[in-house]
Amino acid sequence: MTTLGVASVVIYGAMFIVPGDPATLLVGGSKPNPEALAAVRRQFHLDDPFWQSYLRWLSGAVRGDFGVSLVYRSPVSDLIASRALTTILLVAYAAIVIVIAGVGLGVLAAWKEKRAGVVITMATTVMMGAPTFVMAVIFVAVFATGLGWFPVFGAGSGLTDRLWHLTLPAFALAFSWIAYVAQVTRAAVRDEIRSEHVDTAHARGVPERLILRRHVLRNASGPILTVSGLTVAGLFAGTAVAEQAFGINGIGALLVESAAKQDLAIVQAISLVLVAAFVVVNMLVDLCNALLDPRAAGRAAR
Amino acid sequence: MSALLSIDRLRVELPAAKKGMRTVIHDVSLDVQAGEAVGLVGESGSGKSMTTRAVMRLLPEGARLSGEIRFDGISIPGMDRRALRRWRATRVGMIFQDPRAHINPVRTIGDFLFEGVMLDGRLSTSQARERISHLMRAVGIADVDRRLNQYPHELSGGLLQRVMIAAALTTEPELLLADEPTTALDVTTQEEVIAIIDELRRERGLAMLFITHDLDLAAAVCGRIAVMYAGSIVEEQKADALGLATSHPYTKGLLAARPELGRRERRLQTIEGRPISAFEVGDGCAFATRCPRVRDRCRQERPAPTQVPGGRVACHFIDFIDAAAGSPAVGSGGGTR
Amino acid sequence: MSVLQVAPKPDSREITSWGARFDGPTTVACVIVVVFTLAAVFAPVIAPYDPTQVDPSAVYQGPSVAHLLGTDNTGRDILSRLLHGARSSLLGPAIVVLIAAVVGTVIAVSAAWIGGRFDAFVSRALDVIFAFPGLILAIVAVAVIGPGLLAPAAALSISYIPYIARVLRTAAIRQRNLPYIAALEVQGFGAVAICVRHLVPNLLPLLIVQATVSYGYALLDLSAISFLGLGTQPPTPEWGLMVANGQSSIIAGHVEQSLYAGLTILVAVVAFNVLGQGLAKAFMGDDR
Amino acid sequence: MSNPVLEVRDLRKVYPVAVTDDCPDGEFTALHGESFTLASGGSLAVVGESGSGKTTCARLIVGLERATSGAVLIDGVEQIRTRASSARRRQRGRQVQIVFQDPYSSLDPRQRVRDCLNEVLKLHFDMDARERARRVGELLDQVGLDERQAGALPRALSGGQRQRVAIARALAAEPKVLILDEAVAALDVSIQAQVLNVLADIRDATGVAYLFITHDLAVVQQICDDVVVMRSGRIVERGTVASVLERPTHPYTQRLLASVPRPGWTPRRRTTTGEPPASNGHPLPPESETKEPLP
Repeated sequence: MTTLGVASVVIYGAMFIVPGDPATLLVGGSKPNPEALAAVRRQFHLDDPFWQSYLRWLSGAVRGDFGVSLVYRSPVSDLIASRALTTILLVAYAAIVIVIAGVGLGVLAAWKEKRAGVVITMATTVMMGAPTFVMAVIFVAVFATGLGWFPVFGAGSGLTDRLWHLTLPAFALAFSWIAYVAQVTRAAVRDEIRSEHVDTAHARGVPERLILRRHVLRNASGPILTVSGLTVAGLFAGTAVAEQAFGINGIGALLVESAAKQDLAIVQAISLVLVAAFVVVNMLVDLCNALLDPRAAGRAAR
Repeated sequence: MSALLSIDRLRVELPAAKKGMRTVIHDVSLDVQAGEAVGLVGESGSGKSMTTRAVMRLLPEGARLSGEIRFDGISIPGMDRRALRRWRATRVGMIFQDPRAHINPVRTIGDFLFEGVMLDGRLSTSQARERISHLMRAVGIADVDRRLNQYPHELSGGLLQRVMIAAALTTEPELLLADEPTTALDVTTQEEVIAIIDELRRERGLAMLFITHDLDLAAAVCGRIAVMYAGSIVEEQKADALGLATSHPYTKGLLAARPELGRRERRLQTIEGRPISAFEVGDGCAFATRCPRVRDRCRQERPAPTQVPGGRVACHFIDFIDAAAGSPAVGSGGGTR
Repeated sequence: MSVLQVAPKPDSREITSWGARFDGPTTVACVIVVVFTLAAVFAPVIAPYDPTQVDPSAVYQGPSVAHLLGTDNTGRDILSRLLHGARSSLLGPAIVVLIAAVVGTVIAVSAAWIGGRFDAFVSRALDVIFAFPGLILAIVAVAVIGPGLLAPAAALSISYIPYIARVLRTAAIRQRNLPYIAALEVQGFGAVAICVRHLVPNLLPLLIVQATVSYGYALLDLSAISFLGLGTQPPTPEWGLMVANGQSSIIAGHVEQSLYAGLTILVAVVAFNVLGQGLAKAFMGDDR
Repeated sequence: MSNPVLEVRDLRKVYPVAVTDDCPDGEFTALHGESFTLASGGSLAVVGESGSGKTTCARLIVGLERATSGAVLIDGVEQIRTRASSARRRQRGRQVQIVFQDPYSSLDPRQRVRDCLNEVLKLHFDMDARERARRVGELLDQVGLDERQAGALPRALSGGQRQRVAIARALAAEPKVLILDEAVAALDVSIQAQVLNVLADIRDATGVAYLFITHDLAVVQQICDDVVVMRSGRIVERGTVASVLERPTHPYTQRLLASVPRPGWTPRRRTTTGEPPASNGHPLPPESETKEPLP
């Protein structure tokens, strides 16, 4: 919660730290005339002390009111709300792909260290270097324009059509994260496999299957859950690139557009929402970790 | 009569960090009879723990093993997975040095104990509960029900080691392997834990292979002691015959180097140099680099174990030692420097 | 909040000593990094064409002797653009990592040394920065300061601090509690002397590993920003920008520009990753 | 009987801990205001098990931690408890030094043995390079190391050799008191004997006084003159080594003595209810990441 509070101050304060008039920024790059500036000042209460205007902005934000965009001439919350579904769908799609593929590959690589492990390690090392926008180019070239299996651009309408449209973006977005989750999972599982309490289990004649389930996966689930959560949170940032690359009209694309047009009201609102998403996901992960590990129960309290 | 556990010319090599293999055990032969307690004593790196790991088939991946280990006549290295698991689950119990690392931290004490009992497959849940409570009380844990619901981090090291002992005994094994079970504990706790192990072992007529670096501790609970140095057993003796005239120079050196209550010397007698690792041993006697009475032959030829009254000693000059020694315990080596 | 690094972290306990010996992949990665660096430095000398020179008569040419990698939609030589692009593409992450490494180390070591409330405050502050994905912070910075290399690089420098500082802090606390540090304190050495002469040098291998891996990710993030049109501005050649530029040509069947630029980024990032992991392994293996 | 070189007066150390059922006031007292003295050139053992407060005591004396109350006097001069200036810290370093238990982490892994000793000599003495080189040779000789080891990195040395380096480093400051905090506990028996002999020789040669923190009564008997026995932060018995080890009066000392393995020893269970003795039930102080602030 503290994190979110500080983050909101930083996001709001960002426009005050650069030299010059914040009002100029809010007008959004267009040539400011004095009257417009004064109007903006009044609208955003910029003549009030910083804390006062910040609190006003924050209390609005909590109610879902982020003010009005000067570039789009419509309420920021409406702009966001109309695009949120697409983005959430994309993130959820990618997240499911990442967790299933990443954790699966990671466990496989650790458990069958000799054969699958080597291949998976090599593959994930390369995958980790493949950014979303590069994968987007390759996917479009191969699956869309090349094979024609998937649409090139757009988000589609209706659930199945949307999912079909979002498949390439989701996989492009998921690609390097799969590798990341797989590598962390592999390391966590391998650490447990080599741990002394697993030796004890072997020495007591516990069957391999049970060792894997009760002692290895159970104990490795903490770090795996943590990276998975972090990854999902990170996806909210990554959508900016994926949406831009595939011409999808989501929150991420809106963020990029507004940044290019220096429409601060929108940038502030979206960053706050994304950071909030990150914090919430991480809090959930910490909560789960506390349930999973009796030793963490005390630590998670803070 | 065949021994319960019979280790015959065991040799173990491990893959080295860089390339090739490193010998960690050269030649270990040791029998443990049913109901007998044998101590395996050595300094760090002597290969004593690796010997127990070889017996339990817990060697690291890539390890190469030769020689034979038999339990009740059955070859352990030759067991298939099923048989190995069955054997581990029912006929042998192991106590490790560091209970905190060796018990799964995210599972309760109850989970840990029940896991072992239920593997046996012969007991109903209520019988299992009965046996566990009984064992918990036997190792001196009073508040059984509360303890079963606790996690390892809520228990002290001494208590956790008692849990480990109880766990090792739940399936009523015939052999107990104890790998430095008290090294991580305070002296007073050590005495308790050792007493518990000794008492329960005698009550049940269990055989035990007891690994430690402390000769006196081994002698207190074992009938026979094998002393290891650099991957080989240099001496095997009845516990009460250790350090007597026919003892190996290394054993004598160890006994003399250890300060002892009730005996203050101006200077302790020392063994020169440092303990070497098994892979550093050349063709000769492993102890040749430190032995006070080393001869040319020692550096060239590895001594075979020789029968002496009470046991076997691997030294070329065992007769000479016998003749030279008048008093027990202290070899004259340290004094003539 | 959970402590985590961008890459599967090398075990920081192990990395305490020098003396690297590389395995095969690491050597290859090392060579690639050197080649790319040389390409960036000597781009004006080795590039066959001016990277910004438009040639309407030579649009979308395939690979030929004249244009080894072909030309783009305005007839610019792709190879020359890649070589020149190496300059801004590689310089940006270097600035980011340098700043993050220096600031991160100072923060980590002083937090570890001073401990107590200061350490708690630092950890909390790092958590807050960590909650801003680098990309978002960079976009906010662009919105405030304006597009170009400066704003995203500055933002990423800040957002990469936790990645370095968290790992280093954990390692520094471990070192701090080792008796050799206590022995120096008992001798009467001052805190700064101990940190500079003993603590930091022992953290250096870990710092190098962490910085190398971070470099790869900073490169990735910065090129993503350029791809979005918020970073380096045309006509300056930059890899991410080239991918974006070539995007519209893909539908027309001309994948070259995007593909080559994309692959170059991929190779560079993978090379830094492998190098970082190889370094970690080399440092670890030597520890004994 | 000479004047005490070290006097510990009513030394008390309280750690804040999490409030739990066992510890309702959120405090853990590691040391309950204890006093003892160490005669000049003497050798005093502080004996106890884990949680007895013996290591806390050592850390307070060398200034690694600050006492809650009480005083440490060296040569009759009280050591200040507040943050010390660099000159004061060096001065204390000249008076009392310490050798820790773990030989593997007691030396900077990147520093050669010679450089390690040189660094200390530079800090404390105004010597030219040649004098320092001579002194380094002298110190190494004293602990039984040679030229070859002087140029080695710690990782090339065995545990016993590293511990000798740590002793040499402590002696380089020419302290009046050397605290040996379980300094031989991690060594193999054959190496332990060598180091104990080296320590005995050094005391004969230099007249440095030892404060020997240990759990090992046999070692105490070998190397110390006097002994205090600690349990749960309190001294339960004190006296000369001969009297305490031969005629212990406190039940805890008796118990401690009885539990040392020796020829003819039989372990016995002392607690029938099975719960461990009370001393083990105490929560340990938290692993402290908190150290003195930067000046």
